[in-house]
Amino acid sequence: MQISARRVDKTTIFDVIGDIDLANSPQIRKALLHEIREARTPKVVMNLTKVRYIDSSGVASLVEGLKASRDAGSRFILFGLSPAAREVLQLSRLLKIFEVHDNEEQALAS
Amino acid sequence: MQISARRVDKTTIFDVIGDIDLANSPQIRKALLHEIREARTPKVVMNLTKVRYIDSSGVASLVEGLKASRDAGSRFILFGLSPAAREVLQLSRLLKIFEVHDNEEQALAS
Amino acid sequence: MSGDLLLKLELRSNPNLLSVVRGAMERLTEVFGFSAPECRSVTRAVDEALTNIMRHCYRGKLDQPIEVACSRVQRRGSAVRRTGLEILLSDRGPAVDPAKLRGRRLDEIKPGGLGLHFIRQSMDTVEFKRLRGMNQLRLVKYLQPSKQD
Amino acid sequence: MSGDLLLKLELRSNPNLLSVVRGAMERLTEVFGFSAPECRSVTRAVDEALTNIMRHCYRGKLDQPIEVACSRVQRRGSAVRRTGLEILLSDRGPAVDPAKLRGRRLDEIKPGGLGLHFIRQSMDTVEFKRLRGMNQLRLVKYLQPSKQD
Ligand SMILES: Nc1ncnc2c1ncn2[C@@H]1O[C@H](COP(=O)(O)OP(=O)(O)O)[C@@H](O)[C@H]1O
Ligand SMILES: Nc1ncnc2c1ncn2[C@@H]1O[C@H](COP(=O)(O)OP(=O)(O)O)[C@@H](O)[C@H]1O
Repeated sequence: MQISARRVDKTTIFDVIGDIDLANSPQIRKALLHEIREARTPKVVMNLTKVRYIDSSGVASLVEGLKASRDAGSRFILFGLSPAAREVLQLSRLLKIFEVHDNEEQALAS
Repeated sequence: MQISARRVDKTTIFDVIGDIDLANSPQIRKALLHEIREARTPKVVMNLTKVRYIDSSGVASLVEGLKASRDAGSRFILFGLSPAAREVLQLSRLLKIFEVHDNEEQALAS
Repeated sequence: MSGDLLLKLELRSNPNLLSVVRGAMERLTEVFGFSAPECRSVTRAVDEALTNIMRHCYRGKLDQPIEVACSRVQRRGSAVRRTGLEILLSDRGPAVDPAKLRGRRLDEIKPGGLGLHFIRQSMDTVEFKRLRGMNQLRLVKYLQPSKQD
Repeated sequence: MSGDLLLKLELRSNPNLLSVVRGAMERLTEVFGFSAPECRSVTRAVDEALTNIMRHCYRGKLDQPIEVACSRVQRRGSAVRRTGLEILLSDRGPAVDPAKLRGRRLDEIKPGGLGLHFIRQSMDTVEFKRLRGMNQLRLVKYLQPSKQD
């Protein structure tokens, strides 16, 4: 798994490549919490287009990001969910809790 | 692996989905030889866009198709090679022996 | 229930190997005849079960043994005979306390407590057993009747 | 040469399982640190070696045992220490005649005789051995010096 950050105006976009599982979800969590809590970025977007699989520990990291952004009064957005990523959020009853968009354009315009 | 045939004018296009390996290369071979030897189709095209992997038995089946088409005075064309498929033909020194195109349009126009 | 071993995997409790097992399970479920969503769901169940073993049983130690044995099984007894994929996961960690094997309520928004839900939602059978000093988790998923051979 | 077992696969000599092993090898080689072309090339070598066992050793029988053991090894001796992935393939078929282990010339256009070429082109070490009633094929691929840990 590789994670890298891009800045577009006041938004940080994290591009993630590869599966998110127990081997790397702590790294995702750390990057997210730093951006939301320390950098206090008003809008954080996760580009999941190249993520085929997310396990429960990955979902937990995303939930932590969501909670931190609510606490900080900022926004946390996902886009580009694969079938497996969509399913895992659905099974967790979280698909409607997250702000989810189809692509980067929509995520940025939102 | 799934293989299905389409007819466009005097050309038969085989759409293959999935890896070609020892488990199914006899099926590829049979479909090809039937089309070339029995149906005597003047132009046979293999759509390999959805084939990620081809093993040596798959290469052998393609070589049989090529030889049969030479014997029959017909044409045998491949398109949509994945990196692994391209590599395996290169390693076999067959990449320049086969007629290979990038996409269906070019394969049909050729 | 009669088993016919298809594949056995032996690995260490290193999370880097989770993707390797998923790679094998994705293909095995496909070859077995499951639909694409079923393949993803069985693969997820095995992945989550391994994650639980690594986290809760072996508490993050990276070099402990885990075994994943996949067999074709037949369910008899009922009027219709059904073919299933059985996956036995074994570890040598301390005995699991069955009382602790509970996920959290799904109507809360908080991290964690999801793995067991995913496993139970995916599989037709989920059984924990302690056997000869090993924890054994038995998962079975049956093919849809139309796909029976 | 000291080995550190990463993964062991046990399967039957059924060609339907080739894709399952490829699924595991694709991910294992990636996790190990190989480049994408190297991952494809090592996966191909293992696939072709299994194909040869199924065809030539077990002559198409579908239920015979094969084992694939993957370990991390270190090459010492030379000035630079290099980390490699060792893959040991074992079968219980009749002894392989070393004289027969030859591919065809590559300048002919004819089907067959390619598998051994692919294996030798992919791997740094290719060794056949007869050991305790088993054929053992040992394949090793070393990481590029820049990728050494
Ligand atoms: N293999 C296991 N060994 C020991 N305890 C386990 C195991 N699997 C699950 N558990 C227990 O069940 C609980 C719920 O598991 P799960 O739903 O996967 O969520 P999480 O792992 O995030 O806590 C765990 O917190 C743990 O106490
Ligand atoms: N595992 C094996 N057991 C016995 N013979 C083998 C084995 N692998 C290869 N061989 C021999 O080596 C020859 C060349 O193998 P290969 O290059 O893979 O081409 P092919 O399998 O198409 O003949 C085979 O024809 C066979 O005689």
